[in-house]
Amino acid sequence: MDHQILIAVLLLSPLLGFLINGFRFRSQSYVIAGTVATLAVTVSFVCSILLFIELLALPAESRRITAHFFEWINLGDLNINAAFVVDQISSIMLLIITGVGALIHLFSIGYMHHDKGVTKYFSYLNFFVFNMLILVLGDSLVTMFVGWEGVGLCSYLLIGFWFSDSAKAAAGMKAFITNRVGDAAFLLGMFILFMTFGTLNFYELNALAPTTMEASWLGAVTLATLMLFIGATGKSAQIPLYVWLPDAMAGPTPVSALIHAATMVTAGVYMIIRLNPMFVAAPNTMMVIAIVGAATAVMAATIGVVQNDIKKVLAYSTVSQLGYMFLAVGVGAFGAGMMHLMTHAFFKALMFLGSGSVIHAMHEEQDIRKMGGLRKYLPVTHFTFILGWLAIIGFPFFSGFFSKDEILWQSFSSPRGHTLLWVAGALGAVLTAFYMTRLMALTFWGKSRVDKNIHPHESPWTMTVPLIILGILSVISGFIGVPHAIAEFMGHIPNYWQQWLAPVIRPLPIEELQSVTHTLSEEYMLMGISVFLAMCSAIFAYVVYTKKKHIAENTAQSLKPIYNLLDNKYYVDEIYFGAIINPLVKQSRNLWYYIDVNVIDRMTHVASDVATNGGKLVKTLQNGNMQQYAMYVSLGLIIVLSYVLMR
Amino acid sequence: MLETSMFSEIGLNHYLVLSALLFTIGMAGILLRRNLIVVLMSIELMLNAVNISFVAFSKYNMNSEGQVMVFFVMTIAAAEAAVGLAIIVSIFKRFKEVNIRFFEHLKG
Amino acid sequence: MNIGASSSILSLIIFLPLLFALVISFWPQRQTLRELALGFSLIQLAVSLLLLRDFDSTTAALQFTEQFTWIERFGISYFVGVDGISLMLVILTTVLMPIMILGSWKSISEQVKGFHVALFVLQSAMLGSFLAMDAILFYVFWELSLIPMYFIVGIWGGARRIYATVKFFIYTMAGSLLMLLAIIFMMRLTPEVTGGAISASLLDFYKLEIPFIAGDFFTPQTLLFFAFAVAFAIKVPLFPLHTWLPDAHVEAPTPGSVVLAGVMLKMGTYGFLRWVIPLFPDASSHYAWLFIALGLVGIIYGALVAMIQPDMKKLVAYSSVSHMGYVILGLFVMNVYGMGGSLYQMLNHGISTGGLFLLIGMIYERTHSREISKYGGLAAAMPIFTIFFIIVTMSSIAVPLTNGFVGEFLILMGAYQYSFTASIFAVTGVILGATYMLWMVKNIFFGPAGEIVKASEHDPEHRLHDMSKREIAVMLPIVILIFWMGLFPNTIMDYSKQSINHLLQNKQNYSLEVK
Amino acid sequence: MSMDAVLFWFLSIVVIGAGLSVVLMSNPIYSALSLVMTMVGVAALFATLNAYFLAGVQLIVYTGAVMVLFVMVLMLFDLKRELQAFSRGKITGFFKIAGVGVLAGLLVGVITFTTQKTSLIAEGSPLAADIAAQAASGADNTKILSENLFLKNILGFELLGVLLLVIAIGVVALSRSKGGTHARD
Repeated sequence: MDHQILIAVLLLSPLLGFLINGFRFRSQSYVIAGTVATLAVTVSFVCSILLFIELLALPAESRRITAHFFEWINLGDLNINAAFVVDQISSIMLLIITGVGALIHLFSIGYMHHDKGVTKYFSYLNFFVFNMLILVLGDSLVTMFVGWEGVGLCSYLLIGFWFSDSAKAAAGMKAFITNRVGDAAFLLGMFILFMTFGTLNFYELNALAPTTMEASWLGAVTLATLMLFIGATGKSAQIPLYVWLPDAMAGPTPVSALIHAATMVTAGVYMIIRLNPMFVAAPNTMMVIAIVGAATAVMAATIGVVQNDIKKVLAYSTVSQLGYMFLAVGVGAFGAGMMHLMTHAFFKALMFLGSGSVIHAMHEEQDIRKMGGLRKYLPVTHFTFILGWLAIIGFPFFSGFFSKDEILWQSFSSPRGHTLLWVAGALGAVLTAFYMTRLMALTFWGKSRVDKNIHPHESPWTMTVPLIILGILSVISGFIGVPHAIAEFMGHIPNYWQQWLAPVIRPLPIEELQSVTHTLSEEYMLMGISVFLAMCSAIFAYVVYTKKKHIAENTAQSLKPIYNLLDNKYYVDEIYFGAIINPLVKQSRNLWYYIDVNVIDRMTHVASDVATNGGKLVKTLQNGNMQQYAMYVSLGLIIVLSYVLMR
Repeated sequence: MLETSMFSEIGLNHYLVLSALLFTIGMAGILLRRNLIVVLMSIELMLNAVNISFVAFSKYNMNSEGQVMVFFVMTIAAAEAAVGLAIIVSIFKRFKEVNIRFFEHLKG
Repeated sequence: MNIGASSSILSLIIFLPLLFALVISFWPQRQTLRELALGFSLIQLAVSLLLLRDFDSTTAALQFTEQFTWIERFGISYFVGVDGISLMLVILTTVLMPIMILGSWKSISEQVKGFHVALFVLQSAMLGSFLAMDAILFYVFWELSLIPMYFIVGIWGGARRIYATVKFFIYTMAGSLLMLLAIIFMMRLTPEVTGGAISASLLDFYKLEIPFIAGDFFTPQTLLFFAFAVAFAIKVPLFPLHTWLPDAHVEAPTPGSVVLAGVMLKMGTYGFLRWVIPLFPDASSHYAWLFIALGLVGIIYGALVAMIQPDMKKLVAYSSVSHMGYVILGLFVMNVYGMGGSLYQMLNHGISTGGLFLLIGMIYERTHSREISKYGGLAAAMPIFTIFFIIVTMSSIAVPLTNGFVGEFLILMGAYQYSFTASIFAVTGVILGATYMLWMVKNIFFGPAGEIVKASEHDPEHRLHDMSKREIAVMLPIVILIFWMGLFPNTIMDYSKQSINHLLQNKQNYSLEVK
Repeated sequence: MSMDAVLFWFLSIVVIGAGLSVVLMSNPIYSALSLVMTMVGVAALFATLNAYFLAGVQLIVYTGAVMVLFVMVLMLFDLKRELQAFSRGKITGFFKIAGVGVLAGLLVGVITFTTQKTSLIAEGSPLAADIAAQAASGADNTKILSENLFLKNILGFELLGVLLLVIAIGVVALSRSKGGTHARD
């Protein structure tokens, strides 16, 4: 019972914050709004910790706290309850969401204090947290879908927060609709699962998940998981539905940190991990996931190389990192995927907040070509940013190193992995190191290219404190899940992470696992190669972008077509617009014009014209001349009499 | 024989034919004349024609109902003439003419 | 107050509005007319809630029945009754009424008395057609509902109102004449089951076994099926019989649009559920594919066409076509999810589309323009209005926790159970639905200030006031219903579960008990 | 040729001739006078049919009252001979005349045809003999008529009275109105 209350408080506290701020949305007092919102999330955070502690106290196999509130939809065999569950997976997500969320709320107080819509902003943010909590806590796919769409809605509202800018409003709409495409597939996936297994509850589904692998592409499990994965590509910005995420940077920067880096975009990964037995049973789907993940990781990284907007660089980096997570779950390394989800949440939130701090200092300037040398002005931001940078490029013993390395290794060694997947992953890592270093170099290092009128200044404590906390987490969080090989090397550090998740992760079938054997030395070698290449690329980028800028310019000049291709993001948006959206709109107009106006209505009008013209014809008989009328009478008489005579 | 009997023996048919002719004459008046009063007179003509056949039937069927009907028809005819003339008077007051074309407002 | 099942509460519900109309037409004071009408509609709502209270949701039987002979010779009787299928539609009608009256407070300024009389007569007719259990009685109410609607659009409508009303009227008439023919035909068949006497009672109709030969169009059941189905499809409206709807909606005054979208369209889908499917089970199953296909075409076509409409009301009208396509889809997949979802979606559509029309009416009162391109940046000028609009939009595009989601989810699930292909087409509508609605929201509320907002900034006379207290009071019940129905759908679905299960289980020889 | 026959043919010629002149005279006064002639002829025909009472009524009501009304109205209007007495339109005119002609022919045809086939009064029947007898006796049947009228059809008779009253009032109202049927003011 007290669990139930705890979960209720956890859920309702952000909702309450949303309502409080929502009803006084006109207020411009950022202190009250920010305090209410931050407190609300902090309360949730505290609840999350309490729940986590309770979970720890339970034996490993039965670590599950459920709270059943009411029956939501009951019809036929469908029983969906407003029930929530905290287990190994969702408790981690809870801590990330509420923890990082609270920090970002705190950061927002400083960041948004000058904005007129600050109260509205905080209410949206709280509402987002509420929906995100429903997403991770829901005990069935439908309850998850509630949060799934809810966070999409919040994302829509927050991307279009500065709605008077048409482009930003359009970006919000784009995000929502792209997500909807995924959601439609998600719905189909749910239906297939429900009709096959008769339930949508995660635990029941996982228990029912077949243990034999499904070979067919059109099998129910494969199809269902593929559909769910398409849903995940929408939410988690994977090929082909990633296009919304870079545009989503139109929203306030803390939003980008919270929604578009740390929490919402990882929902797809979370969903797959939640249903991991189902996905394990569908090797074809897993293959697709791994390929899409790897391809996204590389492609987004290549685009990231040429971006000049600080947030766009981070956005593509997010897409790329999410690609890693999918790569991980695609090869069956669910734990590694989850781990990267967490570390990424820390360091990417850190970097986004850092960029927010920079943008704040630069008075809304986001172009890194107009920055440089900010190290002097923003020491705290710079320092914490370095921590995030080291984490993301996989510098040894930073958090990103552990998670990324584990993913790379698994993509190679897992029975569902492949050397090419490793190559793609490593390539992504190299590119990541390059563009992140470029970002650092152009923003913080080298000579200042800052406009004379702008005087950068360090941010207030509300903004720096979250940076510092996240910086610390980015450094140390990797140690809770030290990969096997490194643990050996460092003296048998237990992999707490794997132990924690083990009960809820279904391992790949034994036969498959036994079919591949890898040695520790292979792992060291691959690790060495990838880290070495990444470090080389980072150093190269450092040199190019601080000392020898002409190299970059010359390269861009000599590889003009490729540069243009990357600069225009492979023209994906253009292709979508040219091939789908514009023709659709045009054809809709034709459809309306031809079918509604020219076929259906014309038929109606022809029918009515026949009646009208017939009436007009008969009307001439009715000319008002009474003598003519009398004639008709006599004519009628003649006809009748003739009939009588003829008979 | 037939010739003489047709002329000398006056029967019901004679009256009916007379009535029919008178009726068609009245009808021709209604169809052709433009003066409303004449049209009204033509109507009287038709009513009279009908009356002839009523009375004829009455006689040859030994039944007084026909005569009663004539009685009613006369009354109605008188009434109709009165109303018709009143309307004509109204029309005349306005247009100074009693042409039937003033009744063409029934045009559809 | 204790009104039990034996009392004549249904007659009260049907005829109370007529009485109200009579009182209003003789009410001497112009000033208090609206308050009076509002009070009446609230009384009516209270009466219908009594019905809800006493309704027994554990049975599929017909309840609160009343039967009096009307025309003995033809077996026509005044026969009314309510079951799980009609109950919620009755409540929807009575709930929307006060909202409509309050919503027309300002927008209807001429012939106020006549307007309210028409509205109450319309309500009576609609309630009558939901409750009638006699074919002829149903037909009478069905046709009666046209007349006040004709006046509502024709007198208080927009510039092309006459065109719209005539189109609306003739479309519906054409369909209902077919239905009348079919009813008469069926009445002639009834002596088989009643033992000699002609009957127009629906319960006797249910007993009929009308011959059906698959593949032969000219068998009685198929012909009767199509006669009924066309009549109802026009009302729904099902593609390709939908073109009257956009015109009628655009020209109708706000309350007219609300009642049209909110209740009148449901008369069509209700007809399918009450008449077509149980009366002609073989033909309905045999031709289900056709109606599912048309429903799907309607979903996608309505959405695509809505996307390019320059006029807000037209956009929402086409969205109605799309939404009603879902309802038809759900009805003809003939499984519990589809039908339950359809019944729920009928209510949802009534509430959310009704809400959208009310909101569009409010903005129209201020600016006298419904052209989307003239707007932009309205969110800054009218934040509360924006909030309400977005909430209703979310309901319309079926975001979870709003009512729309429950209905659409169930219908899509039913469609999946019918066929995977059908569900693929159906979910396309989910995407397109979001597209057109959000496109409208973006162009009205977001972006830089448009023509109208700019004009209002410079001109104090045209200043855009945010929603007044009255307008909030209009929208608040709708928003509450949206969330209530989204959060606790069971409280509403429980009433109809028995009836739907009963229909699905006994489709071949459907009958209703009288309780 | 009996006296009856002579009388009938004479009266027929008078009635038809006068009727034709009603229609053909272009001066309405002449038409009215011809109508009087017709009425008188018809009254005489009634007399030949042994309907003496009706003959009297015909004289009084029609020639005495109705025709006086007509003539009075004509005098009131002071109408001269009209230039265009007949309605325009050659084709319709042709149709009308032809129609009337055909109608007349048809009527006569129907009358003779039907009586030949199914005689209204069968030849040699007792009824026919009665008729002959009655015709010969020349008895007045006014008494029978009055009994029929005041006993059997009393309701119709009274209603006629009401009708006349209404007509009287209506006529007064109509002729008092200013604008006639086309009142626009």
